Amino acid sequence: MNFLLHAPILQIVVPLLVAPLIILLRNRHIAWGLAMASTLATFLFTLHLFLTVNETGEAIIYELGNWPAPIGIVYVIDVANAYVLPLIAGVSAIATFAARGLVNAEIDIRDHSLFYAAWMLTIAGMLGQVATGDAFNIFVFLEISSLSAYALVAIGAGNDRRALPAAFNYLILGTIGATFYVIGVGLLYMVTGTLNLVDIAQRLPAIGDTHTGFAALAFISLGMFLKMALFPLHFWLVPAYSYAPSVVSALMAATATKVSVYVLIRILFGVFGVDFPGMDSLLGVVLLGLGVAGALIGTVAAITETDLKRLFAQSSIAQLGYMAIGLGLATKSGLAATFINLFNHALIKGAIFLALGAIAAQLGRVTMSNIQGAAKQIPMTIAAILFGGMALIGLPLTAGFISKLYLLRAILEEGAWVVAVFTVMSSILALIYVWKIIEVAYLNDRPKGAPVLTETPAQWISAWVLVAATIYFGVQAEIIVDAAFSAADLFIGGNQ
Amino acid sequence: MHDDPVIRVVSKVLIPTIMLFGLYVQFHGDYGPGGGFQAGVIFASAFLLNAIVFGMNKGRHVWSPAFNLQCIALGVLVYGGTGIAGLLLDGNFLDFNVLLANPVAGQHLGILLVEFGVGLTVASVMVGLFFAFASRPAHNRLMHQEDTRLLKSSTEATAEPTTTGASVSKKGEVKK
Amino acid sequence: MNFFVVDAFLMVLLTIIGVMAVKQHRLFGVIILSGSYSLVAATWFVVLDAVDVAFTEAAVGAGVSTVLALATLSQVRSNEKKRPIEPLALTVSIGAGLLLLLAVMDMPLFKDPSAPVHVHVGPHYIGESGAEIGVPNIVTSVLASYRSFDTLGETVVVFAAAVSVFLVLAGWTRKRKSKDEA
Amino acid sequence: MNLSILIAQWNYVIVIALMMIGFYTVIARGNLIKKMVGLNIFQTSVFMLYISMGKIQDGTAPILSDDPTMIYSNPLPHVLILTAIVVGVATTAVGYALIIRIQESFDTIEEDEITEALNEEALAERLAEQH
Repeated sequence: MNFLLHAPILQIVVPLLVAPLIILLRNRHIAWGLAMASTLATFLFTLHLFLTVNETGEAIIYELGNWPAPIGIVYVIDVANAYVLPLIAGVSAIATFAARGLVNAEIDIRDHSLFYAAWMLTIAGMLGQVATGDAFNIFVFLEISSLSAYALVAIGAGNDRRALPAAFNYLILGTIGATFYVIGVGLLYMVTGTLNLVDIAQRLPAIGDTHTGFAALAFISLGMFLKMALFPLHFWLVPAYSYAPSVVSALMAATATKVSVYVLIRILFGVFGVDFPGMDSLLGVVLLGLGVAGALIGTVAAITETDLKRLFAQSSIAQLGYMAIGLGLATKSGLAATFINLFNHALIKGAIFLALGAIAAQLGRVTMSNIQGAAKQIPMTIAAILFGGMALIGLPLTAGFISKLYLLRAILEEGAWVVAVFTVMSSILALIYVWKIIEVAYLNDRPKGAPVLTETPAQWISAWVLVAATIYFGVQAEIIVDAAFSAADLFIGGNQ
Repeated sequence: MHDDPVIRVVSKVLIPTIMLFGLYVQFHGDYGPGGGFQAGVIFASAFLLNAIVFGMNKGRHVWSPAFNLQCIALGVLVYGGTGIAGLLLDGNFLDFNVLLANPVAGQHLGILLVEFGVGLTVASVMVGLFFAFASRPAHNRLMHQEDTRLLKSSTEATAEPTTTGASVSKKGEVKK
Repeated sequence: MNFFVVDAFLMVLLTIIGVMAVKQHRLFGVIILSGSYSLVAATWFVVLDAVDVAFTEAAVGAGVSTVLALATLSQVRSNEKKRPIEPLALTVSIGAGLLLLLAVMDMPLFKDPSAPVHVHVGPHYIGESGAEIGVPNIVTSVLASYRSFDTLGETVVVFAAAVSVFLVLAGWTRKRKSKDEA
Repeated sequence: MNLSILIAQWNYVIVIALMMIGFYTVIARGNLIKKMVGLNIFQTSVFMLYISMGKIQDGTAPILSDDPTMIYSNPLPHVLILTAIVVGVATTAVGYALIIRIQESFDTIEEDEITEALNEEALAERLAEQH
C-alpha cells in the first residue's frame, strides 16, 4: 500500500495519535523524540501534498471511512490549503526542535510528557482546521487546538502568575468565538441541509438573499474575528502571547491566528463568495476599516511597550490588520497579498519569538532594560530579532518587503489612497520600535552587574532557520507569490 | 461518611449495578439510546461513588492515577488504531467496510471498537478529572507543609520554588 | 397539541431558570440552577426526539459540569460581588439577539418536513443506514461510521481536556510522576 | 420584522432569548464561576437551536423500527450536538481548573479585583523599568 496516497489524512492523524502515545510511554526524552519525528513526518506529508496539488492543479479529495461527501466527512486539499499546510507543519517542526532547550529551561520536568501531548494536539488541531472540507469538522479541530492552547498558555504561570487570567480570558473569548461559529454553521445547515463546504457553496445561490444567510455570515465572521484577534477583538492575544512559555508563544504567534485567517478566507470567499448579499459591506467597510484601525493602533501600542514579548504581540495585531485590509479589498490581488503576508508573517514572528525565547530562558522576561548591550554577548540571537524587526517594517531583501509590496499594489489597484497612506504610515511607525531595540541592544553598553547572557548554536539555530527563510523568500519571492496567486485564484475567479 | 452503615451497604449494592448498567449502555448503543460516551460517564460514576463513600485513598487504590492516565491515552489509540486498520486493509482511514469480508459485519466490528475506545477514554477521563479536582486541597496542604519545612530549614525566605504549583502556594505562604 | 403544551411548559421553565441563574448572587444557587437548566434542557431534548442527546446532556451538563463546578466552589468565596447592569454588554447581547431574530424571518418553519435539513442529507441516513451499517440506532450509525472522524475528534477533545486539566492543576499525576522520573 | 412569523416560530424565538441570557452572563458578569455558568447556558441554548431544526412533524426518535411508515426526526443535528456537548464539558473542565489556580494565585475570582492586581503589578514593573 502507498502511504503517500493517504497523506491528506496522515498529516493530521500522525500528530493526533502521537499525543496519546506520548502519554502512554511517559518518558520525556521519548516524548520530544516522538514529537520531533511526527512533526517532521507531517511536514514531509504536507510538502508532498503541496507539490502534488501544484503539479496537477486539481484538488485531492479524501473520503474518510469511504463515505462520499456530503454523507461523510471529506478532506479537500486544494491549491489554497496546500499552500498553508506546509507553512504550519514546517514552523511547528522548527518550533518543536527549539522546544528541546526551551522546555527544559521553562517547564517543570514532571510536566514534560503532558506538555508535549498538548503541543502535538495544538498542531494537529490547526492542521485539521485547514485541511478539512466539512464545516462542523472545522469546529471540532478548532476546539482540539484551542483547548490544548489554553493549557499551554496557563503553564506560563510557573514564571508569572499573570498567565492564569490570560489563559482564562483566552478560554472565554475563544469559546465565545467557537460558539458563534457553531451558530453560524447551524444557520447555514438550516438553509442548505448540508455541512460539506463545497456542497453549501453550491446550494447557497439558490437560497438567494435571505436574512438567515446574512446572519450566518455575520456570526461566522464574528467568531473568526475573535479567533484571529482582529482589532477590536484582540485583547486576549497580547497577555496570552506574552505570559505563555516562550516556545508556546513562538508556535502560537507564528501559526494560531494564521489558521483562523485561513478559515475565514475559506468561509467568506470559498463558501459565501464575493457576490453574496451583504458581503460587500462586510468586506469593504468592516474588514477594511478594522484592518486599518488595527494596523495603526497595534503599531502605536507596540511602540509604548517595554516588554519585548508584549511589543511583538502588539505588532501581530498590526500585521493581522494588514491581512484584514487585503481581504477587505475583495480583489484577487488583495487576497493574494493576504496569502503572502500570512506566509511571511508566520516565518518572521516565529523567528522573533524563538529568539526572544532563547533570552527569556535565561532572564525570565525580556524587557528593554534587561537586554541593554546584549548584542555583544549574544550577537546571533539579537541579530535574529533585528532581522525579524526589519522584515516587520518591510525593508527590501526581507520577505516582509514582498508582503508590503503586494499589499500596496493591491490597494492602489483599487485606488484606495487613504488606506495606502495609513498602511505606509503604520510601517514607518514600526521603524520606531525596531530602532528602540537596536538602540538598546547595540548602542548601549551592558550595565555592570547585569547577568551575563550566553548563547550556543543550538539555541539560535531554529530562529536562524526561520530568518534564513525570510531572507530566502524575500529574494526568491516567485515561489510564494505564484502559490499565493493561484490560491487566490481559487476563491476569486479570473474576471475580477 | 464511611462510618454510616446504611450508605456503605447501599453503595456496595449500587456500585456493581451502576457498572452493569454502564456496560448495558455501552453495548446496547446500537439498538437504543446510548453509546461509548454515555456509558463512560456512567461507568465513571461508579468509581466516584466508591471514592466518595470509602475515601479518596481507597478510590485511588482501585484505579491508580498512573494506570488511569494510560487508559485515557489507550482509548484514543484504540479509536485511532481502528482507523489505521482500515487504512492498512486498503481502505481509507476509518473505513470499517474492509475490516471483515462482509461490509455490514465490518461496520459492526468497527463501531464496537470505536465505541469501546470512546467509553474507555471518557470513563478514565471522568475519574481522572474528579481526582484532579477533589484532591487539590489536600495536595495543596501537602505542598504548604513542604514549603514551611523549606522555610524553616533555610534562612532565606526566597528559596527557589521547585515546581510551578509550589511557586503559587509559596505566595500564599508568604502572605500568611 | 400535547407536544405544544409540553414544549411550551419546558421552554417557560428554562427561561425562568435562566433568568434566576443570572440574577442569583449565591454561587451555590447559581451552580444548582445551571445544573437544573441542563436537566430541563435534557427533558426538552427527549420531547424533540433527540434521546441520545438528552442522555448525554443529563449525564454531562447536569452531572459532570455540576460536580466540577461544586468542586471549584468549595475553594472560593461563595458569593458573587454584586454589580450593576453593564450597558455595553447588554447592547451587544441584544444586538446579537436581534440579528438572530432577523434570521428567524427567513428560516424554514419549525417541524416543516420540506425544510432543507429534512430533504438533503438527512434522508440518506434514515433510508440507507439500515442496509449500509445495519444498526437500528441511526444516531450511532452516523456518529460512529458516517461522521466517525468527528467522533475521533470528540474523543481527542476529551483527551485534550484531561491533559489540559492535569497540566493546569498539576495535582495527582504530578505527584506520581515525581517518583517515576525525577 | 414580521410579528406573525415570530409567533409561528416562537420555539426559535425563545431559544434565541435563552442564548442571549447566557451570552450576557458571560460577557457582563465579573465572577469567573458565573461566567462559566453563563457559558453553559449559552452553549446549551445553541444545542437547542440545532435540535429544533432536526425535529419533524409527527416524527419519532431516529431508531429504526419495523414499521416502514414511521417518520424519523433528522439524526444529523443530534450527532453534531453530541459532539458539541462533549466539547462543551471539556472546555468547562479546563475553565474550572483555571479558576482554581486563579483563586490560589490571586485570592479572588472577581474579574475587577484581578484586573486591579494586574494593574498594580504592571505599574510596579514600569517603575522598575525606568530606574
